[in-house]
Amino acid sequence: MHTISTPQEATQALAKRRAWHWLEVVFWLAAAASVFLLPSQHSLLTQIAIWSLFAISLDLILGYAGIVSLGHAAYFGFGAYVAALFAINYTGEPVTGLAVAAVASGLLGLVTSLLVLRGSDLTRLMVTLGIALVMYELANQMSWLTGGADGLTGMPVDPVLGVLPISFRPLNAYGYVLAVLFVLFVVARRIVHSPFGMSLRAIKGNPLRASQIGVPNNLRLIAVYSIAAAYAGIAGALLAQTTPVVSLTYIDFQRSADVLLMLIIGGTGYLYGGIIGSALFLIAQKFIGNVTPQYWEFWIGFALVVIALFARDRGVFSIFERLRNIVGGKTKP
Amino acid sequence: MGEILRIENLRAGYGEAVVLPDLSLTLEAGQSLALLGRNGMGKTTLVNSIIGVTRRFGGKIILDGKDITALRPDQRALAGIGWVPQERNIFKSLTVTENLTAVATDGKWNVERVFQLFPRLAERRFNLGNQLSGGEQQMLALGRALVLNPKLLLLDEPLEGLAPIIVDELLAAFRRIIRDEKLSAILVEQNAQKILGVTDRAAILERGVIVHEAASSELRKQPEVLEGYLGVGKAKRT
Amino acid sequence: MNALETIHLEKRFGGIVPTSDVNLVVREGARHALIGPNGAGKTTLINLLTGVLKPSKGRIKLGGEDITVLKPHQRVARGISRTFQINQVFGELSPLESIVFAIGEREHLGTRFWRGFGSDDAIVAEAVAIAKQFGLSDVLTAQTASLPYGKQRQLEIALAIAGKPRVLLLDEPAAGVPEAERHEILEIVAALPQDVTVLLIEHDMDIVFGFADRISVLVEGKLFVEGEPKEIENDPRVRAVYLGERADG
Amino acid sequence: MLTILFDGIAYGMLLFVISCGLAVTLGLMNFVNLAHGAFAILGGYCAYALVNLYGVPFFASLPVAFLFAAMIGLLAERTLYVHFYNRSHLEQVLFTIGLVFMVSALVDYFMGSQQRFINLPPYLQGRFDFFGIGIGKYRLLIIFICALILLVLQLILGHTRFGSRLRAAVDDQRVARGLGINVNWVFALTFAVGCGLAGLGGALGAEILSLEPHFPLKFMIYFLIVVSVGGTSSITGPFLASILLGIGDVAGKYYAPRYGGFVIYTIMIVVLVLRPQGLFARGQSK
Repeated sequence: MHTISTPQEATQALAKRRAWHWLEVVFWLAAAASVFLLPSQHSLLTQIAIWSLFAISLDLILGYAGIVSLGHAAYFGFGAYVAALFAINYTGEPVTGLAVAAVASGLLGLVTSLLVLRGSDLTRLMVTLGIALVMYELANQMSWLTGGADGLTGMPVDPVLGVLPISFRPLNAYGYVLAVLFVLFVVARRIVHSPFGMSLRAIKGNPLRASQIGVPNNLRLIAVYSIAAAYAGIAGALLAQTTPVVSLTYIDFQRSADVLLMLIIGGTGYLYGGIIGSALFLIAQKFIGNVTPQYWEFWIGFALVVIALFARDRGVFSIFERLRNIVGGKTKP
Repeated sequence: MGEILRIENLRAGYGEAVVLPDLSLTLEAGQSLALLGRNGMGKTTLVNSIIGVTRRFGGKIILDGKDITALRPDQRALAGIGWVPQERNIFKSLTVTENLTAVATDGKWNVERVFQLFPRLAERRFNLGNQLSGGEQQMLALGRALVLNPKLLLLDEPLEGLAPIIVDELLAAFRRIIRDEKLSAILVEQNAQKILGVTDRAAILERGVIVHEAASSELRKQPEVLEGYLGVGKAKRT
Repeated sequence: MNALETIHLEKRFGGIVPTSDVNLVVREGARHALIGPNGAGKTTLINLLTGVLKPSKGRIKLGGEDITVLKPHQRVARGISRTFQINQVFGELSPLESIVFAIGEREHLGTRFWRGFGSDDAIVAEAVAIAKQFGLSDVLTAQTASLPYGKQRQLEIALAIAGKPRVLLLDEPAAGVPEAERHEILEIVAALPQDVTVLLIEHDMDIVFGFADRISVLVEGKLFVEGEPKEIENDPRVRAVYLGERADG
Repeated sequence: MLTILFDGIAYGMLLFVISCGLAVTLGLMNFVNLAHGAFAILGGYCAYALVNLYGVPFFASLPVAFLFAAMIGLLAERTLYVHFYNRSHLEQVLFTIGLVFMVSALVDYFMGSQQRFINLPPYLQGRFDFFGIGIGKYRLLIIFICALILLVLQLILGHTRFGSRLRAAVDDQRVARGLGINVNWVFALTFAVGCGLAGLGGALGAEILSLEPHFPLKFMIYFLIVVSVGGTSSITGPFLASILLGIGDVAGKYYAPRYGGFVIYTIMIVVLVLRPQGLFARGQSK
């Protein structure tokens, strides 16, 4: 620790926190290389990229703003259905579909955030869970629109921007999903390193002090909740575009719980946690889940208990903790 | 008789804040101590540290020859401490009788004796804790500490915010318990004059440090000392 | 000109009235202390002034403007800052980040989501200056939670000052600070800019009489006496409140 | 119509017996225990195994189910839950969801994934007609047992020393400790009884609530609704909420099968947003 006496030093210290670390550059180069180097794993990698985006979306509200959600799949599923219906009724161009899904889910987030703001952590848990359940029931009951329990099929997927066909082309599809993930990651990274992002961390850390500094806490939380919902909607839309059917499993509790788990495994509050967590989760699921579904369920439950027990001591996950400090621009304790 | 309480180099506070930096204190069995000082000086923190609901950074607390430093609050209470907390904290969803029976242990103080001491409580025995007046709550808080049959009584601002007539009634009860029955006690007060007539000794606390200790009777004769530590203004410097 | 004024301010919780018909006037540029025994309602009053609590009755005026119905952050924007009895700092952030953040919010830049945090040179320069003033230069990049309580206390006050308040409410600034670090806090309080109106709650009479030019005594939720330090010091009623003598004796 | 009311009451009573333990953990100890349903199926499967596999009489299996779930509850509380009392709600959620997954997987592994029915003695089967109301004998038994439990709970809470110590601990934990009440032990015992009641409810409700490995997750939201709508300041709140939810759910499935769940969840959200303390909670906040 050294004394800072000039504004230049302070500016440098702050700029260093925002700067890209070489590990991050290596990470994204490796991700880009995986498009060409791992052709046999493209479907798994596509899944990882989509879940990563979904987990990043949850990280924005949980890791940065401190809003615990047990129903984040509501926005994921809503985005997926909107993208599918939009493609069926208007155009099958994927990027347009993503934009529409983002706007729709973002609006849903905006409206529902008014419910989520109220009350304690516990109320938030229940309300987010309730929102997802209501969305599930709606999708289930409005089968004339959503296909209900049978799912929604027949969604056309045209070439991306009219040039890059992704239907039945795993390599192209993965490239497309990865590109979307990268762009949205960069955007999220900018947001969390901005004054707005800092105000979220401040609200999470000490809402009382934040409000006495003049931060309109609720407005900021509404904003980030809507952004996160839009992100989740895009993730849902991506899954819809890369799988043949949009079904109720897009919204169910299992999905909300899984994404929370992925994020917790990878660590909250530095954006990469969602990516690392979903990669570990899906790879483990591929191997362990092959044995029997119960086997997988047991071990995932076990992992949760262990993480919860030791998360605070940061024993098992100290590697990610250190990573977070390096690339997340966090102040070292 | 020997020592009933011995505090050695206690360092305590809340969270990260240290309120008592290094406090030592002894109390002989059968004696009573008035703990004086303006508010914010650490009196309540000291009492709370004896019962064990603060954060302890260091030091030792010995009750009647037994080291209770490592004990939980409930174990300390059963080891012989009767606590009358600052805000009285009557259990609001329990009746007057239940407030007593919930914590009572065998001994010479039982529910009936408390009702004898405070007949007003007996009249209200079926009322819930939150239906009592401030004075009745204070009587109940004292009774609740007594039915634990403690060796040491801790009274934290027991006269705060009470009407004069109630104050007199309580003071009479303190006199009976502390003077006549020789129960060791620590009495925290801001209003020194009221309680110096009840206690044997007095200690003045300033910023977590005992700055003056004397016999109560002596201190009563020295209003300028009291004024210096407890009053407003800078009398002690002039 | 009055910096801060309460008019028949009252707060009730059920049957308890922690603030009862308080008419407090704090003049512009004053060093005003609020004293009183435990449970007199001092912190409740601060919470009413800052909007943490809503009054049951009465009005609050800041520089002549009625702010009774404004939300906490709106009051801050109009010039009220406060410190808390127990530190309320951002433990996960560094002092540098905290102060830069506080200044940025004062300038209403908190909604900028596309600029880098700390890329505004003027703000960083001001933050460094405040840090120097509050003796935080040597710990600026450390994690706040790891700092000693006294340093956090200094940051607590620095954060309130970073908002460039017209009225600063200090709730027991020296509470919980170890003796060794105490004098730094006192120096800081003494050196606060003269154009800032200060309302101080304090039990330590050394601080009160060394600092205040006007004192209000609060007893059982009511304004009991108000006056110059000398008047208060020699007022037998005030002495009675603290020492327990009868007011007439 | 009245038959639906009757079935709804039976259903609600069951929900109450299972959830009342959660009201204690959530309301009194401020612990988000999403795994509460896991103790219900432990009791349920315990009774199933005893009756169907070992031929134990149905009525004898009920107390065993209670004790089994209570013992496991006590064990879990002392070894695991105790580490989470002062943790954040998020950590409590992760931990208890993890428990749910583990219990579901274990039950699935040992008992199979299909729904299980406990063999009822013949005299408990069927319905009889009572002034035009079709009364299921088994449901009548459920109502009877649950009402008995409610009565016993009220008596214990209101008229025993343990009851007053528990209420004291809930009113003011810190002072209760300082006055010699071993709050940890009081809570542990209460937790165990809550788990035991969940187990008993699971055994009684095997028929009505469908006993299968994923029961805890499916019904989690129902238990949470009971507690959050009913509030946690008394046991009458959750009781009323259970009965309303039971009747609402049964009637909803009968009259508007398409929108039953939708309506219930929406009501829950509205209640939570308007009255975070619960619909039947006492007006004051802390």
